[in-house]
Amino acid sequence: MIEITPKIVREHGLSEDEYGRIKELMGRAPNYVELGIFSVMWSEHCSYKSTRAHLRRLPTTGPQVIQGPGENAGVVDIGDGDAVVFKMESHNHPSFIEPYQGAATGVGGIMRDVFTMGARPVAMMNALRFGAPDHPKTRHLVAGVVSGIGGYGNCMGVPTVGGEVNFHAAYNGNILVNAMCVGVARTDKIFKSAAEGAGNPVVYIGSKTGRDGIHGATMASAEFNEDSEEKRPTVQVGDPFTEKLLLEACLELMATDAIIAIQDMGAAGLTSSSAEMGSKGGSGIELDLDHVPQREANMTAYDMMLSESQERMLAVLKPGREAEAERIFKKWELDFAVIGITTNTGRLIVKHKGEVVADMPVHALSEDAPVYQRPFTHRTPAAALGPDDFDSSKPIADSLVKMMSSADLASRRWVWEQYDHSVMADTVQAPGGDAAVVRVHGTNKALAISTDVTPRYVRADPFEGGKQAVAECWRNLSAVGATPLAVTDNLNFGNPERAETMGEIVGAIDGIAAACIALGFPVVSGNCSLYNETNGEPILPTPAIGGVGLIRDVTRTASVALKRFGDVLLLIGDTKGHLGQSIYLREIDGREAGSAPPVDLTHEKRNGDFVRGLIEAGRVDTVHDVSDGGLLVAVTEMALAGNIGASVALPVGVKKVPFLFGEDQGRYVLSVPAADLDRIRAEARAAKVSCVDIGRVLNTPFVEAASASVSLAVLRKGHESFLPQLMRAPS
Amino acid sequence: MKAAVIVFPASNCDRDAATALEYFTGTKPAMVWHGESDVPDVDLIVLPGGFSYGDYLRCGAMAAHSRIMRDIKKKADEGVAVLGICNGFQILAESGLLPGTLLRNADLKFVCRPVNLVVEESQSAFTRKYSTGDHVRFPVAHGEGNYFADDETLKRLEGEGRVAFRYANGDNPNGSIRNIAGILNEKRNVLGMMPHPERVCDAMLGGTDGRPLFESLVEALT
Amino acid sequence: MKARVFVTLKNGVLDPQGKAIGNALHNLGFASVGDVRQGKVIEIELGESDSTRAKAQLKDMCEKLLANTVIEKYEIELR
Amino acid sequence: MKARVFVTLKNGVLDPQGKAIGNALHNLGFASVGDVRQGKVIEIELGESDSTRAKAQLKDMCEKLLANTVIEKYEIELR
Ligand SMILES: Nc1ncnc2c1ncn2[C@@H]1O[C@H](COP(=O)(O)OP(=O)(O)O)[C@@H](O)[C@H]1O
Ligand SMILES: [Mg+2]
Repeated sequence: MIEITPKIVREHGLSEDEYGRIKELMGRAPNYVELGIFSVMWSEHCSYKSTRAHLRRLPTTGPQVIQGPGENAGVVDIGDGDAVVFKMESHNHPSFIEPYQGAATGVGGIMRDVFTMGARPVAMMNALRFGAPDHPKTRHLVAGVVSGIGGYGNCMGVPTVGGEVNFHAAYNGNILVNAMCVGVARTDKIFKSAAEGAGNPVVYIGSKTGRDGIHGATMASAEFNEDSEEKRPTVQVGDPFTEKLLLEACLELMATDAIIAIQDMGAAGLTSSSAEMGSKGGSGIELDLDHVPQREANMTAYDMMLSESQERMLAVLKPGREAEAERIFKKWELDFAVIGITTNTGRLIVKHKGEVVADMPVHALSEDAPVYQRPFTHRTPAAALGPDDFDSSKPIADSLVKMMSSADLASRRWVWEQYDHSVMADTVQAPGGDAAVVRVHGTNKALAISTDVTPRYVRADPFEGGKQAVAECWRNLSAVGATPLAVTDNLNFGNPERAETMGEIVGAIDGIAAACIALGFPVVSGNCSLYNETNGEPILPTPAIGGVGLIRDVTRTASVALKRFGDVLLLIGDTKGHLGQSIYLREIDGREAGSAPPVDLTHEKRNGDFVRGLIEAGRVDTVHDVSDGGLLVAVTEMALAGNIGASVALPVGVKKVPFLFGEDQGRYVLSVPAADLDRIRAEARAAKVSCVDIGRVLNTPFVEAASASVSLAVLRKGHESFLPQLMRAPS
Repeated sequence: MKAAVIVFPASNCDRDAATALEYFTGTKPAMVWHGESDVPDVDLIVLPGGFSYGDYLRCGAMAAHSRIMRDIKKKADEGVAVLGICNGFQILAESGLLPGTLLRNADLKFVCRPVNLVVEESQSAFTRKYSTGDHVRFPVAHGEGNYFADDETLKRLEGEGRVAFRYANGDNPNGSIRNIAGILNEKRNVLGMMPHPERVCDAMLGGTDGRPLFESLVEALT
Repeated sequence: MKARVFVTLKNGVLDPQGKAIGNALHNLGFASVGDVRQGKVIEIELGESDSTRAKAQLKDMCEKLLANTVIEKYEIELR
Repeated sequence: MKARVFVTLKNGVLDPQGKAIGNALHNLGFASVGDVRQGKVIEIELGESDSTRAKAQLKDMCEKLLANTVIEKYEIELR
């Protein structure tokens, strides 16, 4: 037996205090296997020890919510006995070390979280953040991550329908790979992870266990430094072929009533799945590792309990149903083994080669994990720009072309064309619009999905930035005519043991909570990824929000593409000309400065409800929200998508640059037939919604504004060439 | 017209094919597991898209040895119509039912986008509702769709009017030789194609150019 | 017995992957790199002690599955 | 000078391709087939006549590009 020394405790990422607490809970010193089990269960990744106290402030309920946070994924009612099941998760550290496999296994992991609930995955999203485009690692990382996401998702036959890509030097040493999976289930066929009852067989299904990613969960919770790249911890290799079989086999088993509980083996594999199932079910679990299907010889109990081999599930069956389940898994050529039994002792007992190698209270592992009130300081939000504190000397046309071709605004086509976005034959809106729209198979309704966050706003003001992320997501869903239902979040931050970073976390959570409450947009699942920093340089605070909305009649939706010459362009929402933290300021002025644009949640809701109402009534089919880059960028995106020109006329008395490029929140551009103009304006007035006629759809292929005019061809060339050029190997 | 869709491990367009077939025939096609020994008595056998066996080794290679393929070869010889889409095309090529092979896309990347195609041959059960020379737009979604065959094979294919679809000039997504997107066997009862007609049968999903293909089959095989 | 099977594209069949690797090596400054081709190596453990029989079996595997002889050639190595 | 570089997954790293090939060979009736692993072989023409220098260069290529040593190992063969 290996002796537990303070050094071993440290290497397991446990503090002295935590070790003391473990001894107290155990009533004795843990052995090596037990220490390993505690270390992963009490890691930041599994226990949320730095954020748990704050996450409680997020609203998680609502009439539509069937299952909030706490299960593998959130579940929301979408009527007719159908439910949508979704969650977002990060795979940041592994993707930096091995971009293809890191991203691929991230996709595989989040899919398992969704189908373990009984849902068939119907859509995937991915929110990616890379370092500066000219950083020597960036191209390699982008190429690997994108092909890894495609490699896994495409093989699974689940369309990848949208996401985000940002570049910023703050991610040079710590990229972010957040993947979101959305599935559809029947409300009376939702599967949970509580292993209730004693004497029920615990079964292992899927791939064999190898020594993959041992200590992955603790790695995901540790800060990077120069030599972690040298140490290069093992990264798992994904097997989407096996996962596809696992998906089909699980759904086939779920169609029977043999399952009591089921849970995927994600981070911390067998350990966390068994401990969580036991803890939630208020039961105990006894495992005999001799029966675990093993890929390698001489695996120890420690290896097996901590392995993060992919494509595995743990289930508790009703007694006597083993043979039926085994038949299904054999047909799909997957491993199946009864490896344990539930008990009423409340203990996790692990046997190996006839000996008890771990015997610990299940509660101690999950419920009794430490919760920290880490000290935090709120930084003073960045000061607002002065009213004329921007460069107005550059011609509008040049600025527009430059912005449209810039890293954060350029087309993401190079990315999404590597993802199968039309498989399953229900993708109504593919990537490129505000929100993806995916029909619920065999029905006339559809789901809208969007992921959003603007990290530079969150850095300038965590609270406003948190609000803005939720508001933009809600807005993107509204822009396609969907009623926003609920969100999942993926909170990516630096080291929480730094008071300033902790302040960002607290501020962003408060902002998210405020917006979710005001918009009736509860959080039903989420994930935290902390310690995203290298050599003390944290990433931009990046609380990604993934939202899902419902379109009741899929024939009534809107897209960004301009459709008709002669239409009037209407701007919904107030424009003050907020240039702080804008793309204009960064790309044209070369500065990242000023305050984040504030979000007025009352206006936000009013404007969105108004726009959605018009779409639902079948009166408006062309909408784009105004976000990064401001009004003229939004109009240009609409023109490019429809391949029709547009002109923007400045209202009298406004300053050009703030009006055209300010990033005020809560706004939409609508393209409506001129004949409807008066009626819509009257309705807007009645609804107290600002609605201004700002332009026309042209019959010439130009975007015009403030006496500037740029051809669509020029705009398109710049817009479409940024990523292909970046990714082309220098020759 | 009675149809069957073959399901290989990790087929993933099987449901899409079935949905389209049901729409055009009014009845659900038989879903046949690759491990079966016989395809039921049908007029059309569809090998759907996907990643059979993960596309490991070579796409379609392992599926080509599935037990069901023996009966499919026999039925194809007897004249039963066989349609292979995407991975289905790769399986047909690997199993020798169609000549040539599908290599990795020339730019080494998976590609999913609508492409413009030219219907080269309307003289077949699959294409009779199109006219030769029609331009249609189908999506592709594959990493290995780069059709390749030796000169002699190409000469025969072209000489015998067996190139059913070509990518329109300038819109070849994968480097296929002579822009070949879909080919027929000698008896013209087997068609393999990389683009996905089943994904363009519903205006809501971006087009209806795939409908004549299924309508052709219904007309020819009923 | 252990065997290695090499499966490579026939001469004359375009190898974009090899070309891409060649370019990347050039870009990294490896100026002396000429033609690059990429193939597969498949390592097989074989419960067979007779090397003639092993070779025959491996050849059979190549013809049936491991290589697509329309475009690929193979080479067998016993070790 | 010609070189072959073999890049294979490290022992213990899951090799889904090898596993699937092994299963397929079994299903084809090759009962004596045990463990199967798949790797890459990269054939490189090198304008370099000194074999020590060639080896050093190839090693450098492997570390920098040809292998991801997190999960892969490599072997160099001069011919
Ligand atoms: N990683 C990605 N994968 C797939 N689609 C993406 C990805 N990144 C961006 N997109 C798509 O590109 C479009 C533009 O993205 P973005 O500018 O972030 O949209 P918005 O500002 O409306 O949130 C969206 O349709 C989005 O879904
Ligand atoms: Mg938008």
